[in-house]
Amino acid sequence: MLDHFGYVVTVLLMVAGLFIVIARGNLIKKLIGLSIFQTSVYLLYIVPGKLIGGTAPILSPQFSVYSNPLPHVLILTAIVVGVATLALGLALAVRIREAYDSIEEDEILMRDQIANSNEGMNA
Amino acid sequence: MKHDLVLRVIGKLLIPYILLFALYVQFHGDFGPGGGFQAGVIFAAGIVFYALIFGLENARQVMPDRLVETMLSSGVLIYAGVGLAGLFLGGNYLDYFVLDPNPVHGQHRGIFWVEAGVAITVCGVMLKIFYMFASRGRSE
Amino acid sequence: MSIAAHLPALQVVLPLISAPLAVLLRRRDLAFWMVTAAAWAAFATAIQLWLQVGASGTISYHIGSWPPPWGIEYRVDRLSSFVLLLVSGMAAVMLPYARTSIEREIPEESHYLFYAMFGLCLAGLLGITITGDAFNIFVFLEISSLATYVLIALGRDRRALTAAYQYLIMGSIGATFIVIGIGFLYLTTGTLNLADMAGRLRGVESSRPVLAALAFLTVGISLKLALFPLHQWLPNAYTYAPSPVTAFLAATATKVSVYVLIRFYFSVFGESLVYEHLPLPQIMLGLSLLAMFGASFIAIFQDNLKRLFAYSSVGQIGYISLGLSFDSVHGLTASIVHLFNHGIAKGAIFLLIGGIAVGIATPGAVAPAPTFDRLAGLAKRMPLTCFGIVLGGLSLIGVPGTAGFISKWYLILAALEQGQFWLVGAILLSSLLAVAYVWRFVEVAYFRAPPAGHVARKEAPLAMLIPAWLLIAATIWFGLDTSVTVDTALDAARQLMGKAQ
Amino acid sequence: MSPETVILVALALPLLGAIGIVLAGKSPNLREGVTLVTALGLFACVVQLLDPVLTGARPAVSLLEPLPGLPIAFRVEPLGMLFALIASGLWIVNSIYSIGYMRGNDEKHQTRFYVCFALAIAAALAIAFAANLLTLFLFYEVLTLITYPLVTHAGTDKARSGGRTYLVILMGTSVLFLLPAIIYVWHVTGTTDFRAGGILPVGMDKGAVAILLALFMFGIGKAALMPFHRWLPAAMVAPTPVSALLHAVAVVKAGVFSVVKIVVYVFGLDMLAGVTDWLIAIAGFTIVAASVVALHADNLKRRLAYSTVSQLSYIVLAVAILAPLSVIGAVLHIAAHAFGKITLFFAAGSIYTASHKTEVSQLDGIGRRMPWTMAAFGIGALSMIGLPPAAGFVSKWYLVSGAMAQAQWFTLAVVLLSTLLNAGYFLPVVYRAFFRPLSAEAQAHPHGEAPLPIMIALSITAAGTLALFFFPDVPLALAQQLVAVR
Amino acid sequence: MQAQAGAGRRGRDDIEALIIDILLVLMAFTVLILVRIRHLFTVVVLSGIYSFLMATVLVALDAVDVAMTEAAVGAGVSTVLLLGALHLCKSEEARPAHKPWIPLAVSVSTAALLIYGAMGLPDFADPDAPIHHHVVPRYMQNETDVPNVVTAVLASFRGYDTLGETTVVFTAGAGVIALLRRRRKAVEKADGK
Repeated sequence: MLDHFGYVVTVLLMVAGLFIVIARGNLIKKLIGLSIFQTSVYLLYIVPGKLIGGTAPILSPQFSVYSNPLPHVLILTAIVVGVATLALGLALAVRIREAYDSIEEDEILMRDQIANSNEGMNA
Repeated sequence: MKHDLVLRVIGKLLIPYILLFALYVQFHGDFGPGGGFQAGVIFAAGIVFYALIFGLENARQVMPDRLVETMLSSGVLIYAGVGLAGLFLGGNYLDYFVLDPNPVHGQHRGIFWVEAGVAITVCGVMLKIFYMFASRGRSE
Repeated sequence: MSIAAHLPALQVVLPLISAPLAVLLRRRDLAFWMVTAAAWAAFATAIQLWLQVGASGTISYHIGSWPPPWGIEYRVDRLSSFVLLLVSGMAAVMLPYARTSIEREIPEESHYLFYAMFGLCLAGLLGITITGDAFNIFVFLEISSLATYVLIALGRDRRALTAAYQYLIMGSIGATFIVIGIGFLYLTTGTLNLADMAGRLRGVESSRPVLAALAFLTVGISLKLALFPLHQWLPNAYTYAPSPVTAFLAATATKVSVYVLIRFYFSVFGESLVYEHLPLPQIMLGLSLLAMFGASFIAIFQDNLKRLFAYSSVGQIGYISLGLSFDSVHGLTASIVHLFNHGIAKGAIFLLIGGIAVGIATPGAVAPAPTFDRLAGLAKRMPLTCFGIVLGGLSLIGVPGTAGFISKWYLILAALEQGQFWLVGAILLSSLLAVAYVWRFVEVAYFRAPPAGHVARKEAPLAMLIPAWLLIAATIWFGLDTSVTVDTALDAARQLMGKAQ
Repeated sequence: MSPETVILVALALPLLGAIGIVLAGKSPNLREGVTLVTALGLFACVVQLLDPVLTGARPAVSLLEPLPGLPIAFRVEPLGMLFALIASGLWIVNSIYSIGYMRGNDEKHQTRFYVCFALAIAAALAIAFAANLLTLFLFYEVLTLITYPLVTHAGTDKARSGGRTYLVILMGTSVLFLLPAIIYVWHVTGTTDFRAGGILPVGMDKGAVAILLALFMFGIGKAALMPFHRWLPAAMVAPTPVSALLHAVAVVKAGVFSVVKIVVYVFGLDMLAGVTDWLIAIAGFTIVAASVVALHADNLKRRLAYSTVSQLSYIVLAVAILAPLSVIGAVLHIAAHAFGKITLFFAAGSIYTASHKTEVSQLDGIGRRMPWTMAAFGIGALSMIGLPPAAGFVSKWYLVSGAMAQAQWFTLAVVLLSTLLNAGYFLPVVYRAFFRPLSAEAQAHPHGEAPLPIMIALSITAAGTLALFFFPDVPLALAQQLVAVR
Repeated sequence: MQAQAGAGRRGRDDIEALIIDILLVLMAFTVLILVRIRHLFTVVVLSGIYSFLMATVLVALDAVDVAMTEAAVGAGVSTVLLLGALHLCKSEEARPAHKPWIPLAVSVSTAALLIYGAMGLPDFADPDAPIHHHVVPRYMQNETDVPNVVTAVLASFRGYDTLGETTVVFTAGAGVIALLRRRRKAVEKADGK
């Protein structure tokens, strides 16, 4: 079968996530893109660890083939990092929304420019 | 949602089981899927569920902010402390073999405490974050 | 238990524990003393480790007593001990400064969190430096990054929030790239231990996943170290973060990223892979030159002093990456020495700028941005601060007698070795750009009349001046006595390139 | 004290003096007292070194070694000895003069002025005693930076822009040309020490030698070789004592001193045979072109500045001829020009202090009101033109002898032409001062001579200019030692 | 008899692979829709669905621990957090102001690089891949007497990573407190204006 099909879809997911992060101006949508980007990396690690016919790496006399546990451990950590980043990002987005009354990057930039030019005039 | 009787009844029935399940996940982690992190999240989810049904203030009485903030840091301290215990008992950092005269028991003991630390911090953090967001409110 | 054998673990664990303790105690003063004591202990540990490594070679420490590659290994060699020295030393000097400085910048009820975050950032940076495990690098990178985002967002200007958010996005993309790179390496070698990985890579050199890993790691780490076109997060982050944060980041964060890059290039991929199979050195040379000229040029036209020196940092990073592009012992030495020297000088400058922010503020009000029109004639009121900035600036220029000269010397040496005379010219020409931006400050501060109706200003508090001047003194010291810096860097470079004597 | 200790004391003394000046900043009398005492002490130190050097000793000290094989070290040899003597000796006179000038003109920031002055002298001495290129370069840069506040002393826009030119040219040339040259020397030879006979390997490629020489000559921007001379007139925005000591003695002499030192101790005269023609041409061009500009300059200080540009190139030219006699001439000219030009600047400052006149065209008849000043000016002018009984004659004599020995007809032509031009722009000043009637406007503003300290200083240097003609023994002995050690 | 068992087994294996592929395709669709949609509430719901699909795939890939965590975190915590944040912000994304050519170029070149690298990786479920042979066998020897190898590696062999991970969580928690703590005065609003 398609030996690398898993990889191709993984790549598609990753790139879609990355695209949302860079291309979208909405702070929350960016974060969702970021988390999709991060999540899809899980597949990159886990898919190769799978052995067809194997089972989850919980040792038991009934089974002899287990999927690789190491990627699982790593990805557990990565998931935690992902959610930690998301939480902080959202907290920042909320604060930005309060300070600028917007979560659109373009509007925020515009408001900063106005503030900058005012600063220049006062000086 | 506060006044939805059905939800309240179901919640009352369900929440203890959620918390129990969290404990199961915590202590069964050696033998099946699960462990401190999942347990912490599930436990926090139980409280969040409670907060959604019975209101944030009620939840805050069950799990007061002080307690939550203490959990936040004590989990990490327990974990790091297990590591230091390894040092004091003559091993390397995070060495569980020296925690018990029988090295394999030492591993069990180490893993138990470490998982406990993870669960406490994770539960504390999840709850704290939820509280922070929930109590922020829309400020216009 | 003998402490000496466990120093590598304590190096990271002490600051790491100090942070939750600070949060647990919730008292501002206790938190301060907790984190500061941890930082000082970390500095003492780093000195001890540096001496040990210098005397008896690389130290390997097995965490959990699991031997590598099964467990996580801490590995201290000449290079990592040097970077540990820089990072912990900076924290040790800057924390006392921060105590006075943040009183004016951060609401009091958040102080304990500030210290906790500072401790975490420190622990993260130290962890990245000391570990010998690829995935562990990522974990500690995230600890330091998350702490950094929060620290930046604590700045008083609302633009600090957007700066932190932007850094969070770019930093996370970078970190994810790094994870992808590590993933490729792991999938081809089956191990996560850096040394083991290097050994197993010798068999599969230049296979496609390895090259992809190299590319992803390079891009990811370059995002973190603000290599020229990927530097966009840096100027705003440095400008709007609280002053001690700016100083600490400028002195350590990008430097540790450089360290990671060097570590991967020389200790994992090996120079033959990095430098022979890909046009990487050429690309890096081009980007470095762009940074040296482009960013320094932009710096000249900045009106905010903090932003000016932020762009200068981007330019100076160009020198560091330029050294890497040479693939020679002297080039690498230049990079290592410059990351140290520039860290000290830039840290000192940002500390002093923090002092200016205090000095030009009306008492009780929020400090205004240190823009040039507010700095006119400042030297009269704040002579020590201004003179310190000038001395630090001389080091950025690379005037002999300052630390900056030493690194440029080795950079030029490396260019000469390869017969690239035009590059010598380029390096020197770019330092003239540094003259230009440093001199803008000199002219304004020393030779322009103070604005009419200006508020009464006086010198920054001693608690802020002393740490800053310690670093300025170090900048001069390391320009005159290089037995610590150059010897270590040369040794480290030889060790990395397998040309140990 | 052993000569080694004396070196360290001589280097440290101005620094201590600077600290003392800062501490005494509140009380002007005490502050100037500190300056004078420091200057006298320094000169005493330097004089102590003269005897050992004349008897062949070369005391040396090494401070630090920032880069392996590249220490910061000092070593006193004849050329440096002479430069140190001139710089420290004239500092005393200049300090006296400064007191009169700075007070007479109510200048601001006087403490800063005296501090920078002391530090500048320290840097000049360090340059004089430098034992290798790195040390020389280090203090060369220090000298640039420390004199910058002096140049921009007035703080006006004009002063700032002059200061910018000053800094850009001096820093630019030194970083872009001098530093690469030093690095290249180190790259080739593995050392930057000054050694008699040169350090470059025998048989080095002539092209490389020529390029290296060019880098050095243009890199030493303080020698004001065209086209990098613009900083010198720009620096004239500084108060006159600064122009006098720094831009007639310390800074520009640090430049030509470095030129001579590098030619003699890095290249060696033999090494350069056949590669200096272009340098002779450029130096010759600079001499003539600068003189022509000076001829048209109405501002007195500007005229003096271009005269300096021209005179500095005499020294470069003399060295470029590579004849031992002309090198002696170059060394003597360092001394002669120092005394002559400082006298001229003193006179210009004296005129400004007394009458606030800055242009040559305003000077009609002023010699009757300020006879001493203008007499001193006349002596300085004689020295510049190279007429007896002034010091400039001696140095030019050696220069011309050297050129004759090498059959350098071009040089002779240049010297002749420039002598005429020098006469052309100096004598009219003297003529106006003594033989033209006072203008109506000047008559309306009566004034006498400048304050006493100015007059004392002026007289000392004018007398020195004459004395060097009659008793050139010490500089001559040093110069001969320099050439003899080949 | 044996051949039959083998055939049956292979059939089961193929089905296993097929399920995984179908789930992956579903995920791809979800994400593609997600890119287009601008109503943020829908986007959040879709990202929750995405996480559930991910968790299912992970179960199929035998990563039960990871699946459980992803279900709890990705579909649970993240969604709650996003909804909470959305509650505090606007829920409609603005129309992009300019064509996203540069992001597209960056994404495409990243994709190319990823594909380039991934094509050189060992085949899917290749038992000879280095990751199955170098470090893992020792983990399987059950030195810690903990049957769930993931737990054993997580908490013991690589326990230090997990300490780091816990610290990351702690950092996020403390960071959110620092960011969202109510200030006594609203300072930052006054500043920029």
